Amino acid sequence: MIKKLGLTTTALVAALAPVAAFAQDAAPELNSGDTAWMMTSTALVLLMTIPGVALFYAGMVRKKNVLATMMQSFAICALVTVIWMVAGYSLAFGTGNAIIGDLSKVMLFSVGKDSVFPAAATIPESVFLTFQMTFAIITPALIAGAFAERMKFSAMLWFMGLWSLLVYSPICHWVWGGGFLGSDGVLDFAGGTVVHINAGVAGLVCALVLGRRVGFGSENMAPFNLALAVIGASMLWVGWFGFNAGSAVASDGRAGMAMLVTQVATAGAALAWMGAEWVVRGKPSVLGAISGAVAGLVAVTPASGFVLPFGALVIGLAAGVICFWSATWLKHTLGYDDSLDAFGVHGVGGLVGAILTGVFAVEAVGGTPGALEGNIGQVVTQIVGCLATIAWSAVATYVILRVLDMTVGLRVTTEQESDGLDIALHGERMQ
Amino acid sequence: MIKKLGLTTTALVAALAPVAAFAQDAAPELNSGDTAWMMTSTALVLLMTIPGVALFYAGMVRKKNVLATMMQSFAICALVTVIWMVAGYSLAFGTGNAIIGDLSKVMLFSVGKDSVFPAAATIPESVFLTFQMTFAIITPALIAGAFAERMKFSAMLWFMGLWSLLVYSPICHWVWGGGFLGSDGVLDFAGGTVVHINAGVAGLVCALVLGRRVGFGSENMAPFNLALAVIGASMLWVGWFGFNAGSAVASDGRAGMAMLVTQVATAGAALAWMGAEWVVRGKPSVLGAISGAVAGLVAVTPASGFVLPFGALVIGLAAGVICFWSATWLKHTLGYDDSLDAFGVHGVGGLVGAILTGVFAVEAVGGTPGALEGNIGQVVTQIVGCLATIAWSAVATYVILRVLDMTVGLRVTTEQESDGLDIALHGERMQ
Amino acid sequence: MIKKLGLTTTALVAALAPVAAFAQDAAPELNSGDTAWMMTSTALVLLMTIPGVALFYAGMVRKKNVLATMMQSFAICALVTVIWMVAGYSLAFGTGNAIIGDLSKVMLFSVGKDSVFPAAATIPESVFLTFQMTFAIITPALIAGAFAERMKFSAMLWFMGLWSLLVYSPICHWVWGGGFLGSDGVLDFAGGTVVHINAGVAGLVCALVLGRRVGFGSENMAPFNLALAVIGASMLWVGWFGFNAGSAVASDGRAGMAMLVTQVATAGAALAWMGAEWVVRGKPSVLGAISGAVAGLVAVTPASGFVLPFGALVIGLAAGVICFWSATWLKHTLGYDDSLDAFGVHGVGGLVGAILTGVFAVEAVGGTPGALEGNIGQVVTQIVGCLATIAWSAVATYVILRVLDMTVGLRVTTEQESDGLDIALHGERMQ
Amino acid sequence: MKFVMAIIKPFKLDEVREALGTLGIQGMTVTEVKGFGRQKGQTEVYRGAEYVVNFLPKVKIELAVPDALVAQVVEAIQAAAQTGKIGDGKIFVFNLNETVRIRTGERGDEAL
Amino acid sequence: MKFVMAIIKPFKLDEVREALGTLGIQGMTVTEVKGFGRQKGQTEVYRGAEYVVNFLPKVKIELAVPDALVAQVVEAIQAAAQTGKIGDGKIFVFNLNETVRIRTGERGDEAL
Amino acid sequence: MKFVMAIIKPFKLDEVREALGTLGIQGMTVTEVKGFGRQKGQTEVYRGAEYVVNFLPKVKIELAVPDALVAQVVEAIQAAAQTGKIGDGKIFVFNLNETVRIRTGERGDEAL
Ligand SMILES: Nc1ncnc2c1ncn2[C@@H]1O[C@H](COP(=O)(O)OP(=O)(O)O)[C@@H](O)[C@H]1O
Ligand SMILES: Nc1ncnc2c1ncn2[C@@H]1O[C@H](COP(=O)(O)OP(=O)(O)O)[C@@H](O)[C@H]1O
Ligand SMILES: Nc1ncnc2c1ncn2[C@@H]1O[C@H](COP(=O)(O)OP(=O)(O)O)[C@@H](O)[C@H]1O
Repeated sequence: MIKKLGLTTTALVAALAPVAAFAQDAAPELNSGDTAWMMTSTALVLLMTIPGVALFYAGMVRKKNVLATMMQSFAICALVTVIWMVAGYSLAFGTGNAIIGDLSKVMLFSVGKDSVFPAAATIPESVFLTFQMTFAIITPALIAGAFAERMKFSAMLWFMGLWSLLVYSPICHWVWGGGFLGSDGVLDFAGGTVVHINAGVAGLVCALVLGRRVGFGSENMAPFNLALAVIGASMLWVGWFGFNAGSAVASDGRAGMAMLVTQVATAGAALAWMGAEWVVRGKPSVLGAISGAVAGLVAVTPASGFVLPFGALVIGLAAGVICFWSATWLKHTLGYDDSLDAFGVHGVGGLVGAILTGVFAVEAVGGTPGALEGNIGQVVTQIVGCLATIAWSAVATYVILRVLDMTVGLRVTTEQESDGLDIALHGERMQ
Repeated sequence: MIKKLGLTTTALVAALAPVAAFAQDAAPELNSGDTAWMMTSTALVLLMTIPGVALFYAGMVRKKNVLATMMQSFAICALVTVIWMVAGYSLAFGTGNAIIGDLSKVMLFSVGKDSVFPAAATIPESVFLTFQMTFAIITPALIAGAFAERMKFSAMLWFMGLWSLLVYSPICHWVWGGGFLGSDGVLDFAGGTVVHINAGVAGLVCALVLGRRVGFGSENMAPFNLALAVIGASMLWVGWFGFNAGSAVASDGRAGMAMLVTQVATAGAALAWMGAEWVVRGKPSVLGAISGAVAGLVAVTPASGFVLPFGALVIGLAAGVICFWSATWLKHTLGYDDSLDAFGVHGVGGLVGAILTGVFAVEAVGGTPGALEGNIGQVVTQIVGCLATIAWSAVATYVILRVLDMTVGLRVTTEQESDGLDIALHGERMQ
Repeated sequence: MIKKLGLTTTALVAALAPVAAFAQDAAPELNSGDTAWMMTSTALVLLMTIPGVALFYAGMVRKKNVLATMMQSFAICALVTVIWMVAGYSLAFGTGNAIIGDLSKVMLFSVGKDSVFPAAATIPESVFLTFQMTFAIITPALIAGAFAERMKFSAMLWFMGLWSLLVYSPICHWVWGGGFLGSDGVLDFAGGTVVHINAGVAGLVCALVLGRRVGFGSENMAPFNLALAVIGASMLWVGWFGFNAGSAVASDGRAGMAMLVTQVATAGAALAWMGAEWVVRGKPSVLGAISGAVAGLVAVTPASGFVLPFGALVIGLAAGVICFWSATWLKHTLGYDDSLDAFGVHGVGGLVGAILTGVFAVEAVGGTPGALEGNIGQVVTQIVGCLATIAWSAVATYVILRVLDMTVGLRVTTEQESDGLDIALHGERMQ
Repeated sequence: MKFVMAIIKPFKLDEVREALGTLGIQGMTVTEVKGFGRQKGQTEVYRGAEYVVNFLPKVKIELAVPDALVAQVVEAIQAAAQTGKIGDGKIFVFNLNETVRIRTGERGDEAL
Repeated sequence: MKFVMAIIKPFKLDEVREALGTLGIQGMTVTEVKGFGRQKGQTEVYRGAEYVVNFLPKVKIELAVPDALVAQVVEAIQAAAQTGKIGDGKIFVFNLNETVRIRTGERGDEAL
Repeated sequence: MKFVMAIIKPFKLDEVREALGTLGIQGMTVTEVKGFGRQKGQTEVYRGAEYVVNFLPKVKIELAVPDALVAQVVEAIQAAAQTGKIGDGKIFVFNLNETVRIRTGERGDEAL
């Protein structure tokens, strides 16, 4: 995939090289196995948002907000699909320049049954762009955890639509679409920067701009139905095979290794969070185990096409402990109300993973050595990638929110918040 | 797949042509990529019924009927599997004549490890027939939404068994099995007529013959747990990739395009229903969003291998608005109690999709142009397909129901209905 | 897969033969279609445990234990992943001797992106070992049903870790890893002995050693939320396509036939249990239908690559009736408290399937004829396989439990048991 | 003032509320309860384990009424809640010392 | 007639019902309630957010009894519901002015 | 002894408990109930089917108090539960004949 472009500092050349090589032999041919795996991966990544994220988040809110929380994921799924079709894909993967794509693929008018995207030449472009669409969907859906239980639905739709075009598409272009981060050699196999740091930072800004929920710190805000969250986390885990192994854009050894390291890191992180909690709190919790698993999935995302199982295990263990610390100690100390820890898990886990990818990358797996193989500069490159993502995500998110606050208004009324968003915004209730 | 046969008016010839062409080179060979995708698609379509439809429907009934509603989908899944094995597959896909297949494949005695179905020559027949089996399963499961909360379980089993043999298998044969509708050039890629119009019309007949639920219009019949319905709708969405892209019976560009247009139409319809509701009722509901998504999935089903994204978007938007109207205004005006809108969503959505397929079909995608490409006659052909399906489905369903009413009896007693079907029919309760 | 080794009495020779044949032509090549299907199968089998088994079991316990029950599956998934990486895979599939593998693959240090496991030469070793890992995960997760609602979490982790290394890996090696049962010609396509009899017997020993739940037989222990169990059973059914058809380790006709017979046997067993219950109790229950489906899935597991649909139907019907009897009559008569029928369904269903595989095996499908094709000795071979599995599983499980009872202690206190494990062990509640 | 408590069958709640409405009564408090009595519950069976659920879902209505209305209220409830089948429930009447409307602080009959 | 209300630990319900059965009492109404008292609740922690749940699940039993039986009923409940540990609950006794059996219209002791 | 029953808005429960705590009262029993009254419920719409839910979630507090404390208790509840908006609820006061602490058998004021 485009990620392969990210491996050299002369990305565009590199990107065209294999295609050219192919072209010498013959026209690049579709591979039915690659196509089968990519269609499967697309279904798996869609499953991550609906019902994955929808359940994971809905299981952590109070009863009166369960439906509204699921609604956010579902509506984002529909909205971003159309936005991606209209312009998002073109802005992210149209040739363009180092910063942004172009409008050559607007409305997908240029995509036919036999179209092929050059850097993913063994599968139809329709599959490539739908696979990428599912990434564009899940990223904003993750943000929604930060402002759960208090944002207006109309404002949320506006925010997500603008954010998708102004934040997701550009950053996606930077890393995977031929932009400057990919050219600079930033390693991000499946979205540590593009998806998780991006969503986590945007979430933190949302939590700060919207402010805390009424009653935060005093009222009992215990999750209503953690069983839903466990189902959601399980769907995330399973679906993440499509997310990471699918990012190989092929059904091959690299995809297989990406799947294996995903499994290992996730397990390691689940055990680590559980263990940390057991030591600190005296009891290992279910919420802790699933949070740890998600932290591990997040952290291994950038690393998945670059590391071996042992590196993945270390990444997982680190992510489990560090995200436990950020979601419990850090948040409560700083006092922001990132309701469902979009930043604490995705932002922090993404950072851990992005940086450790620079440490544990193995040349034999992804073509680029990491610090342990002597390429210490890769860690610096990774940090640059993180900083660029953080900067743009934070600034643009802040501006969008402020503009919306002055126009449609971001927050529900106190009365709506106390009645619950289910009845207040959608006229429905869990009986 | 057999749908490819539907493209010409000389279907049988066309059907054999590619096989013959192949045969000239060599025996047609299994393709491991196609086979992988078709096994995946089979799993995805099974997921649509259990737990997809089971949850979608169970989430909309009252607490006392949740388990009984799930039981209907589950039992239908088991029952139709056996019926399809015994005779259903043979009646649908045995050579036979223009109306019905034959008994050559009864009990699947003729199917071995290396059997191949001629029109699906790159995959094992075992996979082809299991894939088709999942369609045969979901169609009756959809009907059950129309008579939820009031039908006897024994009567339901009888009805579904007979319906599968007398209605599903013949109509499946007409369109995909070498029958007259396929020969006439009716376009139905994945089951607009065979599955959705068929199920929707049968549902309407059931709703009319069984009559309304006790308390319909006066008692509060609010859904007990819409979260279940959201999970179900999500499973339907994800699983539908197997339904539509799987109907290409290959892992290729047409499958990829079918997946893409499925996603686009579904998103469009979810937004359209949500928007219509927002305008008319003042609040966009979760039930509306998921109902819209399902309406879009239904409508794009016949179109999926024939249209491009833009056409799909229009089909989705139309289906969202029209099904909103049929499930809210139409039903309440006419006063029938189609409990969970099997007709309002599947019947009406199927009609919208079948007809618009004739409008938006693109020759470069599926080999047949639609009205927009000048082939206005295709719309007429599509309407003929719809009418034939409606006619047989309505008449045969009515006869089966009447016979069962006189023999086993269709409806539970008023007391059982008021106690709830969970305890009354199955001796179990959600605690 | 390795199961293919089980087909002849000269297994090792046979195992190497195809590889050798390949080697004559060229190095064995990865097949992208096979790889795609095996990655998909891996995701499907993972789905069987999380959320499959987690939900199936959680749906059958009382409200106060729902989360703790899900936690068992989830924590086992994480724990066994790491154990499999550290040593489990090596002990099971390292060359070793007839009893146990070796330590050549410890920590997976020897597995690279391009590694291939000789007997699964068309897919990357990373995929093969992750697929096998999901089997190593689900087996202990199944045991947990036997001691639900009363085991300490710490003891459970110790037990599962030790059991995985001391029981699962060896038995897996015996049958699939080049060990003596495979060499002896025991047919076990996807784990009738390795997974189900093994887990069932271990479960029975757990139930006996831990003793009954407080209030067993007097208190109302009705399942809190059977809807969860239906979702779980559905996930199991769908995921089992990966379990059985994935065990072909190829995307071919044998995989397709394995999928078809899985579907047929499952449906047959669901109908059979439901029917038996209808006759004996007067009402067909939802719990009965899903239990029957699982019994059918279990029973067809060893048979799936060896039989045709008709044999599968008979196996399913037999499993449905016999497991109904074991889970209702047998358990209550003998008085042990196998809370969720790990033995009654997996142990008994596994035995039924293992033995009937010897009856219904068809040479044209899996290379080995069964008793119906005149090879009556196969039934004896199958029984030997069952007895060996039962013996080691029972003895080793008993020893592990006794040691743990004397060290960490197996059971929660009576007060914790009455408060419920959710709050007592994990500090959380379903609100 | 009197305090009337009635245990009725759940599906009779709407009828009872309407009957009380015609007497001009608009306030009441409702609780979901389980009733044990002569009426027998249903049997649930889960994999052979039988549980006779001998409680039945009932609804408890509580309302404070002025003395003058008590007789009518009791009669209205009895008429509306009656099916004639076992398990119809009971009506209990208590003395009420004092009532306060929280919003206004009104007391006694004005508070109802 | 008297009206006895008892707040007990949920797992004692069956024993109490049996004890009352031996006195010939077969009707009662049960409600799930939350009790606040000396007994302390458990702490739940969700990602570092601690909630001390200071209410505990209890069960409320309500039954109307003839005056002659009150003392025995109270004693029976107390004996059956007692564990001796904190949180066992309370029994309250009220005067009951009137009872009506909805099904038959019977009043007073006959209605019980 | 008196028995005080109050129907309040659910989110006021914590404040009421604290107010009672300052009077030295630590025991009470709480039930989730549905209130019908002047306050209007919200409308739910499911695919065009409208249900006006005319009951509202309320919380019922019940506590037995010594005669001497009744006035203060009622006042404390009223003050803490008041929002001034419709639907704040009611307080009812009953005579209580007897109280028994199950754990110890204590009776009367000592049992509270
Ligand atoms: N002595 C009692 N005290 C309180 N509630 C009672 C009493 N007897 C019956 N009930 C309530 O009334 C309901 C109906 O009583 P039951 O004996 O079943 O029928 P019926 O009132 O028609 O004789 C019971 O379910 C229970 O809730
Ligand atoms: N004054 C009271 N009024 C009403 N209910 C009370 C009162 N005091 C206690 N309770 C109820 O009794 C239960 C047990 O009381 P608690 O003080 O915990 O233990 P004990 O009764 O053993 O002293 C409480 O949970 C509460 O439901
Ligand atoms: N007569 C009554 N008897 C018992 N409960 C009542 C009565 N009137 C009102 N309530 C309870 O008090 C709650 C609030 O009453 P409502 O009339 O809505 O507002 P307010 O008390 O502010 O006038 C109701 O929801 C109901 O639970």
